[in-house]
Amino acid sequence: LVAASVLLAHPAVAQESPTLKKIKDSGTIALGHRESSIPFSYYDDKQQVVGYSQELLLKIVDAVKTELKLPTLAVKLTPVTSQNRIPLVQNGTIDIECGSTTHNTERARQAAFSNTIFIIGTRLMTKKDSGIKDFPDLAGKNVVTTAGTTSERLIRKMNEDKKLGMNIISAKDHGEAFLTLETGRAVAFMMDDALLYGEMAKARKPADWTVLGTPQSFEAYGCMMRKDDPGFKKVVDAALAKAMTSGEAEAIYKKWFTQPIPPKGLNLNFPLSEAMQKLYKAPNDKAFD
Amino acid sequence: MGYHWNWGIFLTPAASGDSTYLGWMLAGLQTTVALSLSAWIIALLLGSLMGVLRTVPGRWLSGMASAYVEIFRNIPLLVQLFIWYFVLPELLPFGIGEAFKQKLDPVTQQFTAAMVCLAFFTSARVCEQVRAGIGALPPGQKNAGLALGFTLPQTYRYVLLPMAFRLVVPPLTSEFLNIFKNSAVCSTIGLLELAAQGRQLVDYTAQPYESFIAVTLLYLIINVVVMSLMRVVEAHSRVPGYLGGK
Amino acid sequence: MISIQNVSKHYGSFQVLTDCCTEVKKGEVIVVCGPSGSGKSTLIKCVNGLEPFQSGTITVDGISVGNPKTNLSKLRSRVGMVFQHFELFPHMSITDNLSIAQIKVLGRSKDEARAKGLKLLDRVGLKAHAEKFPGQLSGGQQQRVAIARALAMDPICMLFDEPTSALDPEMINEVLDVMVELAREGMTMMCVTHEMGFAKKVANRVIFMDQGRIVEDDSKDAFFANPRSERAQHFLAKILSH
Amino acid sequence: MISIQNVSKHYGSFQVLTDCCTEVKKGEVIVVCGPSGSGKSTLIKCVNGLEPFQSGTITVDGISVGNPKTNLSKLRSRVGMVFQHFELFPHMSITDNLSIAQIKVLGRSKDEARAKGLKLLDRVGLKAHAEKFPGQLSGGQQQRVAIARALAMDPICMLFDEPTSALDPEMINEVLDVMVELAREGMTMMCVTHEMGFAKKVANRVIFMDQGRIVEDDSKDAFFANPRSERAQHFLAKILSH
Amino acid sequence: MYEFDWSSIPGALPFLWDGLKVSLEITVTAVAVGIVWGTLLAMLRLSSVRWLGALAAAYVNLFRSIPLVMVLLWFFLIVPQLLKGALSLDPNTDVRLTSAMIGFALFESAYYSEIIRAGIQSVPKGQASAASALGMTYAQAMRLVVLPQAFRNMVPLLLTQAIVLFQDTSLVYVSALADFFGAAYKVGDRDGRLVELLLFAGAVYFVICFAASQLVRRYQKKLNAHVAH
Ligand SMILES: Nc1ncnc2c1ncn2[C@@H]1O[C@H](COP(=O)(O)OP(=O)(O)OP(=O)(O)O)[C@@H](O)[C@H]1O
Ligand SMILES: Nc1ncnc2c1ncn2[C@@H]1O[C@H](COP(=O)(O)OP(=O)(O)OP(=O)(O)O)[C@@H](O)[C@H]1O
Ligand SMILES: [Mg+2]
Ligand SMILES: [Mg+2]
Repeated sequence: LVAASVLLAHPAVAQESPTLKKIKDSGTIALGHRESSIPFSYYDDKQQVVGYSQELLLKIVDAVKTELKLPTLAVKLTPVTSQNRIPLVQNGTIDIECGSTTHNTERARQAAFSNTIFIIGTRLMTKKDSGIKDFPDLAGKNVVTTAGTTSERLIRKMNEDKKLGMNIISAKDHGEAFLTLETGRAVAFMMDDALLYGEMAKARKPADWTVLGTPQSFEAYGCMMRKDDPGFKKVVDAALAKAMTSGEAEAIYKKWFTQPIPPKGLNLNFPLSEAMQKLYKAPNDKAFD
Repeated sequence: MGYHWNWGIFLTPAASGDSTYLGWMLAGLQTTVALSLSAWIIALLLGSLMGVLRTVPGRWLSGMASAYVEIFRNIPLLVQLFIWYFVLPELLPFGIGEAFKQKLDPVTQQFTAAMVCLAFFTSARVCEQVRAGIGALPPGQKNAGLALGFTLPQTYRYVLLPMAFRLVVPPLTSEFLNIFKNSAVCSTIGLLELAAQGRQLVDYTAQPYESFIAVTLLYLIINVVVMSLMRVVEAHSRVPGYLGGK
Repeated sequence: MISIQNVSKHYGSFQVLTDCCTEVKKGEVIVVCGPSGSGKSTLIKCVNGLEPFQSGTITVDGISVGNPKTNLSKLRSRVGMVFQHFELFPHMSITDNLSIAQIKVLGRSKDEARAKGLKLLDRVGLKAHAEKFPGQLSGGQQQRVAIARALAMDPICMLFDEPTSALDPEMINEVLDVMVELAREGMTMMCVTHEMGFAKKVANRVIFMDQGRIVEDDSKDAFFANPRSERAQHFLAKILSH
Repeated sequence: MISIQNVSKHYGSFQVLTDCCTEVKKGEVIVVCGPSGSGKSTLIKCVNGLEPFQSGTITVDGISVGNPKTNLSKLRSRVGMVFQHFELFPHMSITDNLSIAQIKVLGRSKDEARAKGLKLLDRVGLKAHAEKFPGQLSGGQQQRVAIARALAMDPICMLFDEPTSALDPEMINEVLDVMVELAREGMTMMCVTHEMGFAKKVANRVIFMDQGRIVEDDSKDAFFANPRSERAQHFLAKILSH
Repeated sequence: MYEFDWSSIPGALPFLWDGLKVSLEITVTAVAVGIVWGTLLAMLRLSSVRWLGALAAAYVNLFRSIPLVMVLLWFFLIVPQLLKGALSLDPNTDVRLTSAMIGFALFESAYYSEIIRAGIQSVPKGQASAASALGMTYAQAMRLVVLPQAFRNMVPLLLTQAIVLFQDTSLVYVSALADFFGAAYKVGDRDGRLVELLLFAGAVYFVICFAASQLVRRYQKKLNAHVAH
């Protein structure tokens, strides 16, 4: 019976798109998520994957279900790291990854990116009483950032170009970068503002910290899929566009950025930026670099 | 599998602008080697001292040395590293920890913590090897040294240790190799050694396979070099008429 | 020269030596024998302080071994000792084996030590092997080097702990020959050995031990002619038959 | 029973055995002696195929050892062998040491093997130690167990490789006594040993080896009275003096 | 001074327990497979057939010269892809645990084979001769006489290696598999209490590893009392 319904369920799209065909044949969609990218994609205290990106991803799954007429599509979740996410997408372990992956030219060579789901600015977190107001105040100080991020490139370049004489510490991940800041090894932490708000919420004393400074760049987060599968990308993009223009996306945003979130009921208090408002009005898949 | 290979990536200028990606890898290699060698020297000295203490008469000293070994052997390296780098400076009495964190430049801090951590971790293993080496000597050797009028330290210095070290060159060689491999863990506190540079290459260029292959190959090369080096050491320390010597 | 007075020693509750008394005069050769585990090695090691003992006194050349104030290293450097398993230092050439303690303990110069070593090596008939390593010599040769090494320190007396029992039958005699010569030159010697031929030839007195006690301590002739204790008679019968 | 014809063996370019010929008849006791490294152990190990040889033939009870078609395990199970270092299996109790090969090789039942083992243990005077482990026995006792273990296989002949040279002097005789008794009961035996007392007592013939050759192969009396080769004279002189 | 905040731990205990189970599962599998495969490799290396020995030696040396992280990475990312075709694996199977187990097992076999080889060589040659002289075949001599003694001699080394292995399971972070360390790290990272969680993890590791080594030491003492005097 299942086989019959599969055959009947108009196969046109599925045949054009290898990913959709695979999803259809196996009855399963494989999703990649992050484990502690708060509030985009992370485990809550019951080890459920939650977050802003995750909810959008579930919207995409719904769209795929509708597209393939498979109401009982099984979902397989695979946690990924910044190291292995590209190989895992390429080798078919996951069909789509949605976390906090920046869409840039190098990555676009290896994988396809969906419509942008989030736009961040790279800024600074510092102690409220540190006296630092903006990037020029960092001259001669220790600054921490996370290894492998755009922030790292930017701050190193700034240090060279403007001869600021900063000591730049590249921590392995955001958690360690914040620990470096918290233990007084660095006076400021440069990172994507949304993630900075996430780290601030986790702090022992959230009230001690502040996010400030002129954004040094904007970055677009997107979902990552295998290349050369326009059929699948079309379904994904359409699903995201629909969520954004219908106001669903903004509701999700509010839920994760302006209200208490699991596991500890912290509130990021990160207001919707202008860039994001524009994005919700006109969804697109442009990268910033 | 749809992967876009690009071996030329190593020759393209890196994002930091001052070198190529190959340059990054080599810088990482340099850090790995410097870190491992300096940690090895400390581990060898400290481990030998502890190994000797474990064999001396008197419960106190050998008990202390044995506690030392148990602590450093039974906690994963990764955890130890965190403790050295993040926890210890917080626990030190005022002043010292703060001075360490603020007066030293970050790379020195990371390097120092990583070196001390690797050294202590490895010294526990060296200690066990040295103890085993001394234990493997005929018990009469110690008596023979003492009977000639050597003091106990002299007996260790001239009689027991030279032979014990020769006996344990092969296991020490594997510890020496391990220290290079273990140094990969130090990237977790932000030290830019070989594995970290490999990871950074992935982040910046999105070419994971080239990076993994290059890192694997560089470790293999380190391995081959260390093995040949130790083979020379072994050949030089070989005792004629003994232990497969000529 | 050596005086052992009421020496007792135990490991935990196990009594290794019980109330041992004996005396070795200058120039005397004493042979110690007895069944395995009877405490012969322990007794001889007590003499130069290699084994501590719990009660009694041992004096060597007037110096008390058990006294914690005694500089044991210095005392030991004046008492030569030869072991069952030779215990040459395998990582040093024969010359170095002979000179290292002269240099590091007695403070002699390298040349002086070397010359002395070579002289003694010649005396035990091994001058040709000076540059070899212990592992390249036969057991009998190694043991002769070990004797030369002890002699190089100009000892006032020599202790032997079964010097021939780890040797092939052919080599036993080349070592015994050296020992006989040494005895005839007047060296004070205390030898643990089962070579009764040697005892008959050069011993002044024979000590028989059993279960940590000195059971018999008699002149050679009296011992062989007519051991007083039954245990000693048994022992002699056992090792002299076949 | 055992016939050795022109056997030669080398390790690489080093000749260990050269053209060895001899014969052991049923009920004969042969003693093999000679300096260290002369190839005695190698020769005796060739007899039950523990060492391969390159030329010549050895037959035991009419079966050729060198023939690749021979079932060596089966042959070995019929030839008892006793080693210098006893080689009891340290992880098994004495009873298990005695029965394991009976069970696994001869296919005897456990009870049968055990009973046989105990009987032989009694014969070597060690019945009381049946449940101990080898490490808990003295060397002499271990060697007697090793002899019992070999006898438990009902061997047609026995090979001994220096069975007493790792023993304390006191214990040598307890092992030799067992061997003498065995010889007197008519067991065919080939013994490498330096115990000339034993040879004088029970050997039919003595073989003297030097540098891989059988230099002398003579009746006991002829050998001791007047060894023909100079090397054998030297050797006897060396091990019989003192 | 640092202000410790241990409040994250109680709630995370079920997750940490799951992680500990993953660590133990991997350790047990790798030790079991490692000993069997390692014994085989060791026997190959000691065999008189040259090319078999060389093959085994190459295997051992290769695995011993690459950091374990790299081995795990390769086994996670590449080997499953190669096998997928050959074994026609369901693309939906979760290869993380399996690949980690296989990676660890093959890697540890190299180490175990060296330990076992040394163990076999530590049994005096006379023991094998004595077994053959009693008529045992090569296989019987190995199984009944040599290997039991070899394993006894190796117990401490095998255990030490197992402890190292247990600690090394933390490296499965490369496949985002949550072993005990990974679980602790993830909870710490999520709650901003890394230091506390890692100290807790260190304490747990210490207790487990120390207890294991003490147990084996006692067992070994018992054995030694039995075998030697
Ligand atoms: N460290 C020790 N701990 C406990 N007992 C010991 C120790 N050293 C020696 N013994 C015991 O002390 C006793 C005497 O030992 P010793 O070596 O002096 O005997 P021996 O007469 O020299 O025997 P052998 O002829 O075998 O050399 C033995 O029973 C031995 O087991
Ligand atoms: N595996 C081997 N490889 C090379 N040479 C060997 C080997 N085994 C024995 N030999 C040599 O063969 C010669 C004869 O050895 P064998 O053990 O038969 O002598 P032996 O007469 O029994 O001496 P011993 O009285 O010392 O036991 C010796 O020179 C020995 O070094
Ligand atoms: Mg003794
Ligand atoms: Mg021999």
